[in-house]
Amino acid sequence: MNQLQLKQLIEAALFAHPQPLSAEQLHQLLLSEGEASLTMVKGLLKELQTDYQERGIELVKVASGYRFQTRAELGQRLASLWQEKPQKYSQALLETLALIVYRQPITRGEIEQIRGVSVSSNIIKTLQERNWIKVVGHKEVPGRPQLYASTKEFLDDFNLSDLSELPDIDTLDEDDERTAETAINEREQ
Amino acid sequence: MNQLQLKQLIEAALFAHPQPLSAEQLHQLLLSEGEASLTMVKGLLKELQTDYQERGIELVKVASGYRFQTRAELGQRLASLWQEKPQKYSQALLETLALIVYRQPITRGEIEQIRGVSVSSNIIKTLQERNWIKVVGHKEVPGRPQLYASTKEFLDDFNLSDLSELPDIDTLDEDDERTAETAINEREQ
Amino acid sequence: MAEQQSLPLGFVRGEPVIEKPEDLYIPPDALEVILDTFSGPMDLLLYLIRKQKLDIVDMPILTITRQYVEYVEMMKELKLELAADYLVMAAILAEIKSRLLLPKPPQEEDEEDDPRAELVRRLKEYEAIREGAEHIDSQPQVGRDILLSEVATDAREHVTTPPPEVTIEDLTLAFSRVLQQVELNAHHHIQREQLSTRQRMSQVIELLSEKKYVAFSQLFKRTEGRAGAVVSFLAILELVKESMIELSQVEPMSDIRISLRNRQQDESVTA
Repeated sequence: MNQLQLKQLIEAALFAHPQPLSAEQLHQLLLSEGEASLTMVKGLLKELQTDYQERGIELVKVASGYRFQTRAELGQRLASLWQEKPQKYSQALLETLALIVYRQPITRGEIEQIRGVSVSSNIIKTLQERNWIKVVGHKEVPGRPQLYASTKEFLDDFNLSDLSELPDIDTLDEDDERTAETAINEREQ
Repeated sequence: MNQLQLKQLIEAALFAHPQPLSAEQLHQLLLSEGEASLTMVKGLLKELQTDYQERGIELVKVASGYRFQTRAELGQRLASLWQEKPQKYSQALLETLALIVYRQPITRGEIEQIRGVSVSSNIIKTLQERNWIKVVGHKEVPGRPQLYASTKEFLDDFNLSDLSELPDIDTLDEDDERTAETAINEREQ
Repeated sequence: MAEQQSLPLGFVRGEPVIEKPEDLYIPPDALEVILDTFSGPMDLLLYLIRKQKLDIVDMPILTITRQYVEYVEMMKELKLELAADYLVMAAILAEIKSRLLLPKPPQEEDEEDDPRAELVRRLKEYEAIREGAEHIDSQPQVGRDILLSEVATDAREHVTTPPPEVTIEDLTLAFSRVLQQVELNAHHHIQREQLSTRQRMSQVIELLSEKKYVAFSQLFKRTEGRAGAVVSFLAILELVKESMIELSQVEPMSDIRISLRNRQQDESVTA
């Protein structure tokens, strides 16, 4: 094997091996006796590092040996290869959000009373983390519960300039009631 | 991102991603809208193939996309990195695989008829575990036996981008027979 | 064992062959290898034909049948676990042989009628498949001849799961579901109010959380026009109705002050 072939062999080994390989390992595992000196292997590794200076991957030396890795500055862009699809929110969260939006300012107790079930702290936390709801004050009743309202970010995220742009479904007129009834009947069956 | 950075990004993606990536996938997953055309991505892939012509690894196109792999002629030398020898497949397995590949879609009964011997369940299991074959349907004859076909993974694992890249065995005319004889003579030596 | 080993392993042009076929490696203690060497009866048959450097079409059925049966007999003698498939082929060969030996009317001497035709067709197809198997085996194979690159990357650390998306439709749907439930438990009543009124109520409450009180007039902005004034007024009325705020007037005709309910009382108590 000539110099070029040896370099190709070392290069291929570093790419194929899942763990880093040291110069000693490469020398011992890959080359037959007397084929090349350890110094020569080290020289070829230096050459390879230079070869990859302008490429999307680089040959770096870590504690256990040499390995190829993607350039650090590309990590952010490469992440899109593994990007996951967003998940979905639960019905409970959507209903809580809807009540805060449509019936603000509203206390947790009031939400629970209307929905007939308790509101989990996780839902409130999630909505606050997304900056969609905020506490605007306290209701002056025993316990002084917090009053929740929607935020500007909520309007921004839903591409609204004003809450009044939301479809008005306050009024359950005759038609709606019939629909609601049908829906309930269906649900009960 | 300029041309060089785009090339580095595509290069890094192909190295980092465990499965092959098609030009379309690279274009869609990696680039933001309008950053580069699909034609440009294909052009950069061609450039990369040229860049790696003299290296220990090469950029090849297989059925499911582009991937970097070690040069085939280095395989033997690289084997010394691993303790275990790669599995050698039996003649029976290879014949069964050949029947499924060349005569697909085919039933187990048809395979047995041509080979003159019953197909062991182990062989089918091994081929399915390797994802080289799959059931594509049922033959509408009594018993509705399963019809086997080869998969994309088969093409990938045998370094093929398309079934047509495999040498033909269909027409056994004079010339072919001579080739077949040569092959058998070689086998006997 | 000695007796069994003297069995002819095969016949070439009628002559028994005592030695094992030279091109087959058969360790003395492991004649099973014969079975392993051939992938089946078709393989053995093809081997016997090729051994005589003959073409499949010219297959001398009598010779081949005899040789084939010898092999099978030997395997049986050695008590090797013989696949039934080998016996099936022996039967096929015997049948062809007997049909060939039967005299038949001269007109029917037709290639189509050659009793060997079906077997020849099968052998040809089998030979083609053997060739295909060789083609596949000689392809560079991942794991055997080629290895895939495994390059380390920090990209996964940058992966962020985007938060779920909610559309206006999701929201209105959720709200109408709540309304339906409310209708079901008829004791709740959701009043009809404009959404902008509810929004203004939030704003007033928020303002009052920061300041002790605000002047009534401060809640009306000229830029909002008449509609804005109506919204503010409705919000104040609603807040009063829900006992969330209190209105007070220090002197007649002076500006009305708005403050959160109770807080003022608390303060007056402590004062």
